Amino acid sequence: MQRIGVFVCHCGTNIAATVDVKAVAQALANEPGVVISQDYQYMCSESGQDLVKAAIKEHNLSGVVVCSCSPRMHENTFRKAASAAGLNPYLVEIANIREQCSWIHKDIASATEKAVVLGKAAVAKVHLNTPLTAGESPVVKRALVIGGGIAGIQTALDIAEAGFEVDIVEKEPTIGGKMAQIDKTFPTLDCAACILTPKMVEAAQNEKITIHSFSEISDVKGFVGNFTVTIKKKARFVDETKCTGCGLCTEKCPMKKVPNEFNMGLDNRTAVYIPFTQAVPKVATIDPNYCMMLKNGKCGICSKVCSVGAIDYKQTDRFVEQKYGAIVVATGFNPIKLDKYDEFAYSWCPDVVTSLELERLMNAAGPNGGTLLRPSDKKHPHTIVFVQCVGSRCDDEKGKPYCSKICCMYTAKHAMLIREKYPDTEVYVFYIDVRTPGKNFDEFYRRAVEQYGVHYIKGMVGKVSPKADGTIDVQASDLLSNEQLHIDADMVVLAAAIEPDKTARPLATMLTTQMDTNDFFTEAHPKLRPVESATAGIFLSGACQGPKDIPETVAQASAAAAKAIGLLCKNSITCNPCVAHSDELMCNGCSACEKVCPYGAITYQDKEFRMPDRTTAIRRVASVNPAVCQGCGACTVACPSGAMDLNGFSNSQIMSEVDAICK
Amino acid sequence: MQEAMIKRAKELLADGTVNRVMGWKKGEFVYDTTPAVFETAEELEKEFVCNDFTQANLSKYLIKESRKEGKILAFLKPCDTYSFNQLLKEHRIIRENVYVIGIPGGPKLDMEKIKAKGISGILDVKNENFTLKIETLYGTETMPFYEAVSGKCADCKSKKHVVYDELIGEDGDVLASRRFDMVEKLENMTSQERYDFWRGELSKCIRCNACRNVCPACTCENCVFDNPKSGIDQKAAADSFEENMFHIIRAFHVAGRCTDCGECSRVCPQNIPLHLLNRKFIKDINSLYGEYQAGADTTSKCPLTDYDTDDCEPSIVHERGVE
Amino acid sequence: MQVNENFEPVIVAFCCNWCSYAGADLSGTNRLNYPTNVKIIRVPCSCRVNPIFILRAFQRGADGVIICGCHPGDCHYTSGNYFTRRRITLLYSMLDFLGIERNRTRLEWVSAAEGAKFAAVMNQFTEDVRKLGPNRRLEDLRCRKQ
Amino acid sequence: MNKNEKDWIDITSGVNVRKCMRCGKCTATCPSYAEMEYHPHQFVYMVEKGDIEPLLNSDSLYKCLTCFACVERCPRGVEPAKVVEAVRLTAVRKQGNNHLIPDQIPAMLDDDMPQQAIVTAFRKYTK
Repeated sequence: MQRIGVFVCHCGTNIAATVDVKAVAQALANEPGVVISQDYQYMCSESGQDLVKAAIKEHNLSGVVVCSCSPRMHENTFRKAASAAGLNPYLVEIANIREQCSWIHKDIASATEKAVVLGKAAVAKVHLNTPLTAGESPVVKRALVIGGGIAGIQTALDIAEAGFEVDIVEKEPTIGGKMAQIDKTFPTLDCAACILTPKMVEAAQNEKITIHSFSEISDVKGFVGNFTVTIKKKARFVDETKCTGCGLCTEKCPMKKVPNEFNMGLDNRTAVYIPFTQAVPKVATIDPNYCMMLKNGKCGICSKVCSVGAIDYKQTDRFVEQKYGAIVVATGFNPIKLDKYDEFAYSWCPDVVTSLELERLMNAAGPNGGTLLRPSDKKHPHTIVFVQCVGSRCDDEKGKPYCSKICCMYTAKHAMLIREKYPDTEVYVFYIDVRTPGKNFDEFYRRAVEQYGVHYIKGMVGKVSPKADGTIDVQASDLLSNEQLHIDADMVVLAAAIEPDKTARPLATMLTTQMDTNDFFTEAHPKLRPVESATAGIFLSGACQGPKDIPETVAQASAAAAKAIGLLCKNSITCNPCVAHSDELMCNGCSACEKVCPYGAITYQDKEFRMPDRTTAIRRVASVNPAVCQGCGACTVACPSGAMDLNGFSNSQIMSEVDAICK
Repeated sequence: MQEAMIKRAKELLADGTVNRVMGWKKGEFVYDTTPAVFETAEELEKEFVCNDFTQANLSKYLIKESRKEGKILAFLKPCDTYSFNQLLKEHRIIRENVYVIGIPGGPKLDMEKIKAKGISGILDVKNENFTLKIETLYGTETMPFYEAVSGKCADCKSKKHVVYDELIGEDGDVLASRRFDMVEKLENMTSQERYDFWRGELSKCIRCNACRNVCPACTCENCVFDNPKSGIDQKAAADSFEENMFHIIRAFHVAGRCTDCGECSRVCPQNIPLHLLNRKFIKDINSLYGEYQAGADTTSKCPLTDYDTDDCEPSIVHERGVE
Repeated sequence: MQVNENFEPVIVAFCCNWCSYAGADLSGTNRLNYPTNVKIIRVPCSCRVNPIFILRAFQRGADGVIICGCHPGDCHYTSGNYFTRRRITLLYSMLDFLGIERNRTRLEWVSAAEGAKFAAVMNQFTEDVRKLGPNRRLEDLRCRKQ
Repeated sequence: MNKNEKDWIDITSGVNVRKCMRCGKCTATCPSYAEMEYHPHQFVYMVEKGDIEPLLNSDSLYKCLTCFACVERCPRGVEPAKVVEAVRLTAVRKQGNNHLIPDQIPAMLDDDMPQQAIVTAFRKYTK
């Protein structure tokens, strides 16, 4: 026989003003199984909790119903109190008679009546509650960082610093990401390579960090604390362990007309290549799309010149499986393609470039050795026009609806650097708004205007038309003087919007994490949990979560690392005990539950059963991994036989609530 | 046809490909056929039958049969192959243990329709050029073939075998049937008319469970209506509510899985058009979530365990049809 | 049908823990009234609502059943409410097919921030059900009150 | 009066002028810019403010070629040409406000003028 205690809270006058709490306590005292029913001023106060604890001990209660505020408020408080008194915390139910009763009703009689019904439903439910124990699952002390840009590197360094093993998976032949392509950084104008490459080297040398370059994630299984990830190490046709990065093969390779991705296709590289001098790992990679040996078996020069015999034309993709406790996503961003913007002539005029291309044009390791020259005729440009918001803040399918955030600042940087290096150059910046929130950011922008004489014009460029004489006619509006302008420019630089990397969406599917419509990863809470995804054990670092500049990215990378370290520090994690479970005797093995499970928590196995006629039969039955299940209950409805049920919200519990309410 | 089937079955038994044969067994009367398993050539010779009355869908029996020792030969009509496929998809049948021979389907005949013509003492029924020649104790009677075609065959959706190891006879095509006409007619009634119609039908239910037991989608180890732990177990409907409840929940549990084989209505001793409930779900699924035929393959996702982010809202029920 | 002026419908509302139950709490916090007829049952996700529960409610004397969940795309469990939407659409369509009044059942998306919407939905739904009168088409006579 | 006229222009144009983020790309792209007293972005802005009277009396209404370059280029999908069209309709629909009357035609005719242009002009400039 159940021995249930009912505790009705006044909540000062919050409840007592509209609900006759004494009447509620009295009415519930008559419910079956209820052995004590009392009311109190503030049930959540320490003395209120003591009242509950004392009653549990004195009456040897088997269940507790607290009629009070929302369970979202104090369910945990009363569960802890019950636990302290030796009662399983999951034998406590809350009847919400404040938010969902006293606060919304005015008539005392009907509000009291409703409170009684809600109380009865809770009593009916608690009759069927079972003691639940939160399970524990171990944590693998190793983290995976997906993406080896500045975000991934920073996260990996921080986690390694805390003493945990970290693997970085980078899809390109080298880590470094976008920051490696950038010339100078705002607002300090220090050289990007000078601050990034030491970090890359540090990552390579840290014995806790393993770098899987030229690799991708091909499969993710498991759950927080215990992910199993398959990493595809793409064939680079060079033995990483042997290659010394001497670069002799790249010098001798006869195939020299391969567009150089690192320089945004502004110059060429060889078929066997090292992306840039400071690449980490400094290992050559053969591009199978251009290598003549791989395409038609003729050449083999690199193999001949390699003194350590690192070239291996027969290399194939390899798959590595590894277990991780935490995963940090740092997949970064790319500038959008601009081929849909005919008005800016980007597709057919070489002197119309994106900002990232300009970074390479101005970089000492870039195609022109750091001298700013027009790509078309290698002449010095004397008039340069910058166009802001190309594809950002666009309401149509061509662009992105959001502000890309970094363009205002890097454009100010470009304008300033050009004016400093080439004072004879006129620089115009067409802007819609100049957005410079950030430490020393607005000062930086003002310096571009005041000190460097950059012409900032409020208005948008409508049309860019290359002319026969090699100059470019830029037709734009100046909204403040309300006139249309024509500028004869030598170069046009477009601040292209940025978008998440294309690999992000398939990755989100593998990780079962959420994404917004723009393919940015969604954080668990925009304010309070900004570096965690809603899926436990998956953390977000850098621009994969939203547009960010370098300081913000590094800050978030460290924050994500801190969260991952917090997880890895634990030996085990407590699971939510309100999870689904399958009654094997009833399960048909039809897989319906498996298909609706968003977490992949359900697996099937063939099990031997003794049948009523004493024979044995092998049946396919479902089992739920309680560490993975989050307790949504989708499977319980997909299951036609009713084999699947949910702890804490079982079929019979919910039906008993229904019955109590409808009675 | 029957001869060819027996011949092939004997061959497969003889060469050890299979050790049992699933087919239909002769009864006392020509129209009295029962699904049966045969183990020897002699049994086949003596009792195996395939005629205009062998309507029963054999797929469901293969759930148990495919778990036994050795391989079983099953003769499946086109409609049965859909059920078979659906059961494969749900891991209910072990494919390796079944040798499927596709045989041509109906139209099969419904004895009740012949008897309804006042013909009794029936000894034999022969189809001659779509006229039925019926030998009775009282002499020979005739009636048009199509007037005796069973309900499930009249609305045939497909003559295509979706799964088989070999075929006897030609394979057919998916047909453009008018099977949703009756559902549509009901949809166009008023709410009160629909209520009256279904009350009239479902109140006839005697909860014999024939529909459930024959249904190839109802294959639960233990039905929720038999399980005291489910909270809704009931042996017989005690109230009109329970009549409704049983059929709503049964239709819901097979929604997206029902291949529309028509067995439920065929076996109903009270002649309740239960297939209309299933067809309503099929019609809704087709119109709201895209054409879907359960059992047409073994890989597609069942509409109820799938979703699209742009799915319609339930308010669509309010927006269409008649209140 | 005889319309009873004093008819007070019994309404069962299944609310998902993360959005709609919190939305209901918010309408309380904001003191937004809705009728006492509505009694809320907390479920982890709207996809936990089994059609059996809905029928059970009608059997035991409910006059209206409403399910509330997170807006599509916002499900705490990423996809639960998408399944709900399909299941419940088909179920409601079936109930309609059987001649059960359409306005006795409803599905609404209410976020944790939509306290006002929650109250408005409940006011509207209660009115709609009140107009329909007592549930007679899907009731169990053994459970009838009076 | 402005309120009504603004509502009327909102309805007839079908444009939500509040979507404008004031980038001026419409004006930057407008081939009739030099002819116009009020430019496309001003049409949008002034309609939003309800400052419609000057627009109704401006010759700019008849300088817009309806080439839709502004519609094509607008990043926010505001469709300034439709706003101009709606203001023009508001103007010509007032009594005695037809911008083109048949008596003017003979003087305009020459060998290069396509007939279609006259028809279109009538459709655009008269009620």
